[in-house]
Amino acid sequence: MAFLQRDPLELEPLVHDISAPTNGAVATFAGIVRDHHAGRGVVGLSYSAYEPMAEAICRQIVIEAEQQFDARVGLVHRLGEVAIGEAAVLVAAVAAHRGPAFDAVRWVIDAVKSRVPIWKRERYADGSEAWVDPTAVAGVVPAGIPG
Amino acid sequence: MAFLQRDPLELEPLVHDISAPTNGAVATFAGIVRDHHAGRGVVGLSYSAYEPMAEAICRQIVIEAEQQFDARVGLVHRLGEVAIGEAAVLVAAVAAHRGPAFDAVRWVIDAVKSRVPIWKRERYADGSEAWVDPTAVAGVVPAGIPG
Amino acid sequence: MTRFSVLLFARYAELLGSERVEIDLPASATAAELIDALRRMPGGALLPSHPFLAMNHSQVRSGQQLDPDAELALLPPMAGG
Amino acid sequence: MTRFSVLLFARYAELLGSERVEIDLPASATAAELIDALRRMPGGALLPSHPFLAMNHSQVRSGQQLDPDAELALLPPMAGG
Repeated sequence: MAFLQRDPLELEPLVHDISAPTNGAVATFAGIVRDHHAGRGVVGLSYSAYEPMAEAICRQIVIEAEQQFDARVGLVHRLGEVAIGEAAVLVAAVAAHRGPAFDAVRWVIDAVKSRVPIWKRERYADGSEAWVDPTAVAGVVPAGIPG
Repeated sequence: MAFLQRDPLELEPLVHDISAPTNGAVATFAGIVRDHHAGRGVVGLSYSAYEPMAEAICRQIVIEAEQQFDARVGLVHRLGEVAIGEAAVLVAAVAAHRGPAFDAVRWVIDAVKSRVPIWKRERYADGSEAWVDPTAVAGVVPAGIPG
Repeated sequence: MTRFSVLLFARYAELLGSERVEIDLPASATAAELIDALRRMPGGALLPSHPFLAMNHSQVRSGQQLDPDAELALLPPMAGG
Repeated sequence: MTRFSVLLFARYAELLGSERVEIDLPASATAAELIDALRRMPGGALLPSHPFLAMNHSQVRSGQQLDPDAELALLPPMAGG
């Protein structure tokens, strides 16, 4: 299974792939592209990745989560251009009970954000663009690169 | 909006109804009918409700969650016959960030389980049936009613 | 005596053989007195001593006086979700 | 001297004007020495002093010796999700 995808993401097949009749709980998370960031209007963005490492790290995150939470986990991240309102990342977890399902999803999205080599370039309403740096001081707008 | 529904539940319209371009996080939960309960094989079940009170309590839960978590919340519970593997309840929350979205969904499903007057009658592989009592001592099988 | 009408659901409806029972009690009857009367009805002995009684969709406490015009309902433990 | 090839991504690729650079260093070079050399390249001054260096998809620490046959990659702060 590929963890990186250039086409729009769909939740239903992700959940379907990990479902079983013994499971009573399905928790999901979708990270959606917003129309603003750090006070600036965002009109579009694109994701790029160090693809072989990103695939390997995603696989590792899923394995770790499934061992840790007794859940089955699905994960897919979008690459390339993503429109406002579309999903950038989907996580799903299926478990016997809701606690492990919620915990697994939350753990996985946190791990994706901190460990997977994916980068986001935003285009702003004023025509500029910038790479987003989540480690930058909150509220400081990243240095713009003329678009 | 109706919180109780006899037709199969669908996540996408529930999420769509509460989405907005300012929101970056969508968390969902589906409670799925399992093929076993308390060690017995379950072949089917049906939900019934004190419908006007259940609708009112669901509405109240959504209002409380939206105020408490700064999220928009969707909720729908199935009534009548539900097949193994189908969703009995769906919860969705949309928020600017993932923390409130996760917290809202988890709070809502806990509130639904403890506050909404809905009852579940399970049919077992041995032909018997029983009302499920979540307050019964764990591991004690509910008294069977000949099917 | 005043007539109180009580909705019954799920297992409680099965115990008392009906989804609605009518009981005559003093107009000042409390929730506890209504429940005592229900437990003396045929099949009522298996009701718990402190079931969830709703009046107009809100839970009433044992000592609370009932409004005969309100919608009363006796609710088994919630099992949704 | 041994030739080390380093993949660059996103903002770092823009800073150095390439998605791949080649640098000659002693065969025993450490991660810190490779990063120092990258920071002396044209455009490299804006690299942070301790960027994430991956060797065969795993992070390497400053003092760790590099394998010239491994896949080396310099990674800006992760921004997925």
